Amino acid sequence: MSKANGDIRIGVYVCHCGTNISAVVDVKSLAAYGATLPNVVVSREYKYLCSDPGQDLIRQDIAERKLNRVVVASCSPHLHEQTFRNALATGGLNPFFLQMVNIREQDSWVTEDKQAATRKARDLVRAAARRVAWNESLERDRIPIHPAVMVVGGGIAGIHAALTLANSGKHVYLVEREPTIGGHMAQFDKTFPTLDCAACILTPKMSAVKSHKNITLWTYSEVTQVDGYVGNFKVKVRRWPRYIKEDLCSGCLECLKACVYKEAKFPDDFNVGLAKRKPIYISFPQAVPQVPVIDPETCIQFKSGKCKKTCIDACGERHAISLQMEEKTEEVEVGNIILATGSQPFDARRIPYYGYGVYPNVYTALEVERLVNASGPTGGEVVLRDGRTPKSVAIVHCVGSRDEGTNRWCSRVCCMYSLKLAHLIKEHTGADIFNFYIDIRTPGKGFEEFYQKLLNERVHFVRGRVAEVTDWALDPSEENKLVIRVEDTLAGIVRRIPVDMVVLSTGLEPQADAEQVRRLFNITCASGGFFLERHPKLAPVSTFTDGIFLAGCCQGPKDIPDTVAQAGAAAAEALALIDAGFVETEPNAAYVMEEVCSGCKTCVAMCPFSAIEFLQEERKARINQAKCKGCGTCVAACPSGSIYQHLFEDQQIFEEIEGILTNA
Amino acid sequence: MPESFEPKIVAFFCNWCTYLAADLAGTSRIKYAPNTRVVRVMCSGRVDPQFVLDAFAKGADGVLIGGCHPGDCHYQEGNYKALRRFVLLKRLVKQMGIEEERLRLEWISAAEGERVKTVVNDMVEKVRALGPRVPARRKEVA
Amino acid sequence: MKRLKAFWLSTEMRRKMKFQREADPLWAQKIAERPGCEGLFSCLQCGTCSGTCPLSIYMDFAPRRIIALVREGFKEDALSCQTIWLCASCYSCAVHCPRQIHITDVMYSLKREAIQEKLYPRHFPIPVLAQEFYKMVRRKGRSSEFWLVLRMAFRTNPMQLLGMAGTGWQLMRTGRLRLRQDRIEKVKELQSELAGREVG
Amino acid sequence: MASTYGYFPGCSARGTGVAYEESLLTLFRLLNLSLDELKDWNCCGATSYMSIDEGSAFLLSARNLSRARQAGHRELVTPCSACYLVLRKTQDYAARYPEIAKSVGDSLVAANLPPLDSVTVRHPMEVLYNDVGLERIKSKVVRHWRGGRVACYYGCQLVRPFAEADRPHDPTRMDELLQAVGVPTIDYSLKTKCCGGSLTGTIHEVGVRLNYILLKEAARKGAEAIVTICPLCQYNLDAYQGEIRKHAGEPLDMPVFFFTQILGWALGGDARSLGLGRAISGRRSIEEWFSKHAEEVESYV
Repeated sequence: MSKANGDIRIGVYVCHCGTNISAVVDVKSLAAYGATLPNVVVSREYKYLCSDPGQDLIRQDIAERKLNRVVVASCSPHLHEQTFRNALATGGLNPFFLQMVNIREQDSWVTEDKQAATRKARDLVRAAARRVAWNESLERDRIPIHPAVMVVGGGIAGIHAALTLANSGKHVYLVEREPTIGGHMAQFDKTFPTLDCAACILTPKMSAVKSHKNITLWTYSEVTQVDGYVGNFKVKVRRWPRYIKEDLCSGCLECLKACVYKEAKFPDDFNVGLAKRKPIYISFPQAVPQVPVIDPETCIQFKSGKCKKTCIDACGERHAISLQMEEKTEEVEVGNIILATGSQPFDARRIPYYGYGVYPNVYTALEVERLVNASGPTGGEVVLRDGRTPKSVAIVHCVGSRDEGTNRWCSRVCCMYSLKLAHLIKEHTGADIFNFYIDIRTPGKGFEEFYQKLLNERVHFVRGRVAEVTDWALDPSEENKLVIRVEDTLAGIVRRIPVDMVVLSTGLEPQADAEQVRRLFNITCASGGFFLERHPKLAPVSTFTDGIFLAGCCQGPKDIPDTVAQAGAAAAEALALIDAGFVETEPNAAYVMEEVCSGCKTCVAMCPFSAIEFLQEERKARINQAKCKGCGTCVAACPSGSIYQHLFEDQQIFEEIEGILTNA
Repeated sequence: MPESFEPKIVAFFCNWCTYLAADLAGTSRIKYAPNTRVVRVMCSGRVDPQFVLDAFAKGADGVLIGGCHPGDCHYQEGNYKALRRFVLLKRLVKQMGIEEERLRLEWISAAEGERVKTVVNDMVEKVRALGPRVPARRKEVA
Repeated sequence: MKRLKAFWLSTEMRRKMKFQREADPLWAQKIAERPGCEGLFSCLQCGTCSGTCPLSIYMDFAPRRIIALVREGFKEDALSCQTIWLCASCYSCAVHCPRQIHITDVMYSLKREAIQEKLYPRHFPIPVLAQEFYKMVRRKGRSSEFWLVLRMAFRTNPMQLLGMAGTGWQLMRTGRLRLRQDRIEKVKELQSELAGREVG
Repeated sequence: MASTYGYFPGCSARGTGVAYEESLLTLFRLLNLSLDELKDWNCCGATSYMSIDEGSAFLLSARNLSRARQAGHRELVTPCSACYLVLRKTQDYAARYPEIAKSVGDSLVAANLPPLDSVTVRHPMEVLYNDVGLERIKSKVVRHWRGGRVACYYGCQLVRPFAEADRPHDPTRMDELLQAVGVPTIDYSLKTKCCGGSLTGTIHEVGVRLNYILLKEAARKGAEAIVTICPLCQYNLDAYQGEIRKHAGEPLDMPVFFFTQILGWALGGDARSLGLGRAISGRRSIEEWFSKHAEEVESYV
């Protein structure tokens, strides 16, 4: 490849980004320096280049000064490369004649020394000006988008996203790991701050999912493999056998009654172990689908083969129960994937000095959600494990949140659900309630008002992180009680408060298998382990993998309103792609100069996408432009230097290096 | 050049992990040594040994290659290819009489803004200790 | 007029308010740079330290308030209080702190400052004991509980020895009271090593 | 085969804690582990040094550590929690803070001592637990425990930062060791609370009060004795019960043992060599429990 036709006329544009850049980098001198570089015909600085007048500046110069190359020194290309490419395009220049210089994220924001920062910026601008001369005019390819969408995770986020998409006529595959959809929200009693019951607002949506003609619901299933790219993903889903045919089961639940186990005796996950279930069970009465599951771990027939199989008799003519059922794998094509895999509650055992798992009357918030729930194990009665009704209750905030030893982040929901539980427990028992908090965070709509309401309900609020929950009695009044030892930081005294019940407001953390899921879908995790969004503000539900979107707590702790909003946003992003019908690809594919190719086949093995075919008769390699993803590994590997890559030509990179290193 | 020698380090960062980490370091306002000059490539697998040799030939005091952690490559296995090449490259560079500390390959994920700081600072320190390089004559590397 | 002045003085003395000029941010910075004290400014004042401290109930300022005073630079208050001396170095705060601040080390730094600045409460036995211990080990290379207590008592309040007599006798009877003061052989060498580290 | 450890007794082993050293040596002999006392060891500086002069404090420990290296020891056993923590803290800080490493290093060079090197500082409890192992100890038991349940009191410094002897919030190794020789233990919520250290000697009332709480809670939980791993804890809990009886009017007379005494006795050591006569409180019950004619055991389960 040779220098682009005609003479090179470069325009250099330095952005102040308000003071984000100009406060550290001497933008005036930088622009002045730009003007001195070879082939540069105009060099300007401007307050906000990304703004409309900023872009006009560039368009104008393209028209008046006949620019055919543009260097923009501003923020990261990940933020505004697209913006400026469009500016070039609308200015009548091929968008790929642009070269961006990152002097914000990778210079002004990370450097204190102004001279050093300006020196760095100069080097980078010089490098870009050299490189851009070698940029070429390129065209984008278009990939068609398969209209179907897969939603992974059947919590409120997944449900809402699925329904939104389905209602707009797109087909949705909703995959849920548990035997029922509903997620954590299904376990809650009431929701803050409005106190409307979770079931009343969730179950209608759940049945809507079940009955929707555009939704294929796969519960008790998990994604095992993801191939392909935006527009045409191929996804494999493993469906565990529930030993009951969903299509034949009417949900009469006779089989449950008929089970040879008269008493339920196995811990029930849905009730976080507070209740028992039989080997054949349904998670909760409103479960969707209304189909029981048989747990082979506990079912006599599976363990010994010597069961009367009363469940099968009970099912009778329907023959819905099939103990021979086997795990099967579905394979589908979808254009987009929405991840709504949620979060898990922090394991309170990790903080030994709060006594969870040691003292029976120390509960986690989720356990108490079940206790106060009318359809819970106690029918809504808040009673201790020994059947007593607590007269005093301590609610410990920030358990597994804001703690370097466990999780550093604030889990956002605990303050409010703690207030909610305080209200509900008081309502149910009239007990004396103490909240122990570091800070009360009530930024949501109607949240602060709810806090005020609680204060007026005479709930105690003690500002201080609980130092320990213990059973040692220093005073007769503490005999047979749990004692909270804490500094009341506002009163400035250390207090010992005896209570009957302790509720640990455990924080939210990434699902145990978030790491595997992340690899499966080839996306990134943030430092805490939650999935990383493409941009915290401008692309909050997108990921760095096109066509994969995030919704709900898998992206970070959030409450139901935020989750639903995000689910809607994710659905909208997917819809936008589907309705456009195609995505434009980055024209960075590699290509072979066949006359130079020696036919050594080194590259063929290099390509993970088998985009390189070997032409037997010509003894040459050829790269399938549609298949190539543009990593450039083959380019670097080619011994005869006959493979090139658009946007990342060797020459361009050499020029960049040269530019960086030629001292000026 | 200021009396205290300021090494210039050419960094090849992959677009999906290390370059994003460097951006994250910026958005988190993490301060680190201003001695790196980043060349963005789509994948660490794109880093042609010639780039590295060229950088040294043209007087770079150090070369830092940043890629995704093993198993995290946006292109599935580009970083492994990079690693394989790196091993050979390191030998070659050594034979050319360039100290090992001047060439470095690091896995830095998009979430590890802090790590960009530690890696860069550490490398700058080591290279500064080594002092400026007498640029190898082009013949040797071309 | 005089009366008025006296009145002002008395109110001055009971004043709880603080002027910003009384704060010494540089000093706070200095403390935060000591080994183990890095976390000082990351404290979120949750009070876990005070809650878990076995002695906070006897302190004039609970540990959390010490941190608050130090990082705002209120040197005098932080150095002249009893709190830092009541700290028995049990490290309970350090292992409980959600910010993993080594509060015990902050206390140590403050104790050292207090000694240097001579701000520690006079005749408060703990700093006295510490200094006696310090001298004794320098002199002999080892410490002797018996002589330590004796010296401390003489420097604070000799009467308390009467109260100790009972326990002393018990120890004597069970052969646990060693009157001879051990002394390491290479004590000269030790002293030379410690030399140049003389404090106060 | 006998394995040898470097041994750093610490000052109180030669004073109020003499029974600790006696029983420790006896116990190790019974398990044929040998302790080789560090020549001319010096005080670890305890908490007081840190309070006055950090540099010297670290130097004192560094000196002992490098002497241990000089004597060719890779592992240095110290029974005193304070010594254990201070020595480990010195290593930890020297590793984390170059300035400390340097200041300490320089003085060592000046005194031509080997530099602060990889000596692992260990506590007997953790040596018995890891190196000997519960099984081996079980197998060597020759005497039945006749007494009631005991409270294992770990105190503070053994399980704090820098330490690796056990988990900081809920240590269990002493309990496991005692249970291995058939001594039932209570779950004692105060097992890692502080005994006040030298407070009993300075702010006497406060110090005694702390120990009163520890003793009272142990009794309330049905313990008939407290077992400790630190000379100072043992002294504080043991020495002031009479005073507590007088002021609190509690009928308190609870023996306070070193864990080495109990283990040593179960493994066949005699009362004298275990320093059992040196207790101040609960002497009577000791006679009951450690009767000279305790019958030998054929097979202990």
